[in-house]
Amino acid sequence: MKDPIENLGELIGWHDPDENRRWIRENKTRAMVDKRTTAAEAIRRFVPDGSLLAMGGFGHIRIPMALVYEIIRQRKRNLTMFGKTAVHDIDLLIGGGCVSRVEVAYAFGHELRGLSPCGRRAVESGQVQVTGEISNAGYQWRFLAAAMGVPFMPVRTMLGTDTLKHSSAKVIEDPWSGKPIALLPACYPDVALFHVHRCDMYGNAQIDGITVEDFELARAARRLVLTTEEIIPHEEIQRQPWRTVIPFYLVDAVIEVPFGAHPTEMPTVYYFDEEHIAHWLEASKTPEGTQKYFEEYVFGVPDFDAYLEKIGGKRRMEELKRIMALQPPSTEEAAL
Amino acid sequence: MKDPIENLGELIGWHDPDENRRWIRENKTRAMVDKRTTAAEAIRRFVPDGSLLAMGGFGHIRIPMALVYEIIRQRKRNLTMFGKTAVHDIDLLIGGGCVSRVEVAYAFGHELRGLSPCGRRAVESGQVQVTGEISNAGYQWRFLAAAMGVPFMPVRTMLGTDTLKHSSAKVIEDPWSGKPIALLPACYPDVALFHVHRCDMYGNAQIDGITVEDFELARAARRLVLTTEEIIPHEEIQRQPWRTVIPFYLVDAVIEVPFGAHPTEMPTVYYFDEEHIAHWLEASKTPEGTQKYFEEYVFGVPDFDAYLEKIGGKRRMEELKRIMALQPPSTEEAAL
Amino acid sequence: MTDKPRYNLTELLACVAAGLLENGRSAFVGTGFPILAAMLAQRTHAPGLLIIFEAGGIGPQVPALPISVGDSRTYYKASAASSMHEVMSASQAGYVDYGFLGGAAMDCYGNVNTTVIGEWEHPKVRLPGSGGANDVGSLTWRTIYVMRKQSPQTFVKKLDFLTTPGYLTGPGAREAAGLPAGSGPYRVITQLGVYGFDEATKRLMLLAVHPGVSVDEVQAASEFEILIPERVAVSPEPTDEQLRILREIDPQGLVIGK
Amino acid sequence: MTDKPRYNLTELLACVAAGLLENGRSAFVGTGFPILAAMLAQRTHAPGLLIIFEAGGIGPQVPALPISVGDSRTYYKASAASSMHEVMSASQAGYVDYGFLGGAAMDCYGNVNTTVIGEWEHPKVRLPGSGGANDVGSLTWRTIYVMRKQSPQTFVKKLDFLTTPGYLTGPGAREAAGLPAGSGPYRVITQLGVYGFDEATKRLMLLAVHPGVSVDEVQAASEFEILIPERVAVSPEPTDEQLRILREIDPQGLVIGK
Repeated sequence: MKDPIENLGELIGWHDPDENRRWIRENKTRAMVDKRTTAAEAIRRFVPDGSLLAMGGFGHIRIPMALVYEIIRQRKRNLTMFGKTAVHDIDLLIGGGCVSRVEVAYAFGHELRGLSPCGRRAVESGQVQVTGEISNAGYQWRFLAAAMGVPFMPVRTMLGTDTLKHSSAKVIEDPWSGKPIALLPACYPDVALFHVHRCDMYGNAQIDGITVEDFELARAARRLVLTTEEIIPHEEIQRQPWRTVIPFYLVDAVIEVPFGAHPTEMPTVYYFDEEHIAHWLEASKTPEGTQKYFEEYVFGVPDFDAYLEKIGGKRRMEELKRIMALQPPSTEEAAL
Repeated sequence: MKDPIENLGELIGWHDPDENRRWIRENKTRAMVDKRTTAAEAIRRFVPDGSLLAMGGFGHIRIPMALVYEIIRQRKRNLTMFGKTAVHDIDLLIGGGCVSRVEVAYAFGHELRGLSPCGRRAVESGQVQVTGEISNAGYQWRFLAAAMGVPFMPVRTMLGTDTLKHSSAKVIEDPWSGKPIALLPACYPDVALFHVHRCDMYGNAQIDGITVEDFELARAARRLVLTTEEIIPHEEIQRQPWRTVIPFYLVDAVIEVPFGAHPTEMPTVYYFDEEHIAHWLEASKTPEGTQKYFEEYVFGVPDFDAYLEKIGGKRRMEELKRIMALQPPSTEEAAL
Repeated sequence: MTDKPRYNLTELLACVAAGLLENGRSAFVGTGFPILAAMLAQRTHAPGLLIIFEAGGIGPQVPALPISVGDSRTYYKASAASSMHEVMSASQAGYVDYGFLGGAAMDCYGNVNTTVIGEWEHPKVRLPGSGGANDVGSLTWRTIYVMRKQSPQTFVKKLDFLTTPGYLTGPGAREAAGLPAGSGPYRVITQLGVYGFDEATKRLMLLAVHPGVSVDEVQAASEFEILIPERVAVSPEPTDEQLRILREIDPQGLVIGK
Repeated sequence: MTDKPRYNLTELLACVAAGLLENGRSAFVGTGFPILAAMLAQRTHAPGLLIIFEAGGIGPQVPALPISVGDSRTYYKASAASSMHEVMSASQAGYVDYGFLGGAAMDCYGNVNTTVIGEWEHPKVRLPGSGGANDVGSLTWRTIYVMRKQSPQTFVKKLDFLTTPGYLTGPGAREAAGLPAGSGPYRVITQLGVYGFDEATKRLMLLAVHPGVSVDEVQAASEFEILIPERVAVSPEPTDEQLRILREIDPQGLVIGK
């Protein structure tokens, strides 16, 4: 097995490491500059039509929903999405007509909540094309390779399966053990969108709870847009610099959006809004319902604040905070 | 370039990933059990003669000195050491006759403080053998491969140099770019010794400040012994589980040793003891001086507490804490 | 008017699954049924079972059943809230003993499809894909499958798509493909019984039927031939103690039903 | 009785080195001279220079000169206190613009030895080895060398050991070896002058002599031939402002001397 065995999946997101180094050198500033902006401006600037897009968080956890809604509002088109357990985000973006291609580790489903009517309709009708298959750890390690600036990462997963066959991996012989090993190509999304617990105006960011794939993805993406529950003074970052998960030079834009992950979970802060997720799953059963949902929650509101008012405002968010904290509903709410 | 180009360094610390998986399965418990013990017992059990040994920390930072002294006290022999910027630790261990082989990223020097008289004498006389060369990042990534359970890590460093030629790396053609790339073999030390800021009795450990290579090394080593400034209740770990750098199942022994890094630095807690380091550098200029140093500070004291008394006890440690905190000496000391 | 039965199918399967987990070992669990089974094991014979979630939660004291594998309840009072890199690497390195998976269809070697029904290029039904399943099935020592709808449509001769590796084409095939030696599917639990894999052929083999199920029913609910050994056990019924604990873990009946 | 000179060699070299660093760029610095030069650059023309230490400190407000590259002062009030994996990966990915290195000996292509004097198998003098030097010299865009003892023993025709890559054997050799394209040694600062590398041959070329140094002295202090262009500049003397800042950064004279 001297020649690598190639597989059939389309290679997306890979760059020659030298080419990407040059891009990083020319396009990413190392200066600490104020990167605060608005969701509308960040999406306009960093998510052109046709982008290769990845989201921070995982499934229904810590998803940058304010940015997802803004992409739909700006009617972005022909995005390719990395389906790294992409659930609510990709479902809405497909429903909004923004996504035309997806590489799939996990998509078109809502975990325990069932399959995605909207995403499935799109992929089964051919409206959305699947470029290839991969696994969750496979993505994780494609991002790791990119974060490290190497062309590939050796892994022992996916071997022997159709998942591998429909991936962009190659298989070589490990020159030490003589055993076959899969090489996954580095993956550099054009842009990644994150929602974090707190960061300073330069982008130095802290995340509470699991980081899932975010450490590596933040370093793999060419552009990185952060929404944050809170912008904190740089001095807070300096006090415990070992809490910084994302250093500022990776970050292109910072937007303060309290409750910016709604209806997904913000770990330790607020829980899933199951009612709203269920509402989407019901509405998205038909194209008409999908359209109506967007009219109400995206096109019908100027921004995320107005959306929050619509879904129940401060009272609803306080309720989701209490569920997160494993507390009973307030007496006031219980009385309603 | 279909066949990998092999280099001349001796391959040490590598295992076939399947063989190491089997070892992990059979030898590492996943149960949360009380792992508290003494330095003497941990070294007796986990550092047999001939072990492949690596230290946590870096240079003169966060070095598990209580364990280093204990290795010398127990007159361990024929250890092979991973010289991952090994400075004070390896110098003493060579002086103590414990180390006979070393793979070198950085050794035989004390950074700004100059070269190591003791280490250089040993290597130039042939008493200590260099098995091969590597770089700091090279070690980092050898440990990363082991931590990930893969046989090698691709890297773009060391290429074209004698450092590579005297390493255990191989060079292949990247199957995507067609460019040469170095593969570093995974490195699994038999045992790694760490000093951490705090951990619980099961081994769940937190580190303040930079982790240097410790995240990966902790996961690469087959056995992991922790000394800690403080043993904390498990509840403290549970309160912020994202602060856990080392989860318990990696850990084989836990020993509470306040000031256990002296005379090296414990970040945020106490600074280098420059006087003591200078004393060693002076003493170790001759074999006689080296022996005298060990008689006084290792063989002449029963344990680390007695050593601490000898180097100035609580007053000296308070002074080193003040230097760390960038405070002037206390008026009491200033008056001395 | 009939009496309410003492236990339902989910409760039975949870007790069977829990019984497979050893004390002092570790398990990758997902949301729903697997976490229920793992928590039952912890509260009975395996208090030292280490629960790990693929998104990074390690050793939580789960306060309420989590909805997603990244849910903050998966690292509530945990030993570590880490990352996918951390736990997948630990699994690849050999630290994870058991993994729980489900699937839309399985073949006689324990290979599983969760990607498409029909052709990959033109799917009749598009399923979510591997997610972490391929990783769990590739990297943990022993994979336990739970498939509640065993039938000739789910136990199939040929998979439309091989998402997650079982024993691939038989003995030695996993190792030949480069998968970790000595790993693979361990048990399959369905609504009818419990299966293992024959050492010599790596084919699915019946180990036990659930109370009231016949061997004929088992074979009838499969397109491929299931190996039937001489002696087939019967799954033990849940004890009252087990049922009490299950209802403590899931008081709202989210998984076990109401 | 002579007047004390206005500045010493270290101060001159620090000013020369600082002048090479651009605002809005990043630099791997070590302890001692490099951090002094980088801090001077930050306090003069390059306030937006990002300082990174190879052990993990990113963007510190260094309160006092650190003694070791892992010293807690290397991440005092930093943007991040990370790991070697983090910063070395960032460098490999192209985020680190400058790196400072020293060396025991250099050849005409900027290759450097810090491993052994004599044969590797039987060293006359064993030096510490690469440490992070090979990584910095391989992965950063532009490496700056500071060698205070230029002589025919340190500027040599043939290295005893090639620890850290310069341009290897000449044009295209780095890329042919697999090193990152477009990277390599940028400047060499010695007690005599400042050197760059000729674009066509990748050989060491004199750019400037320090005040009072002649071109002949430069060539005499090298075993290999140094390329001498038509026009050779003279390094500017430190300004009073630069000297004031240097003494603020190093009030005890740890690096600049007393």
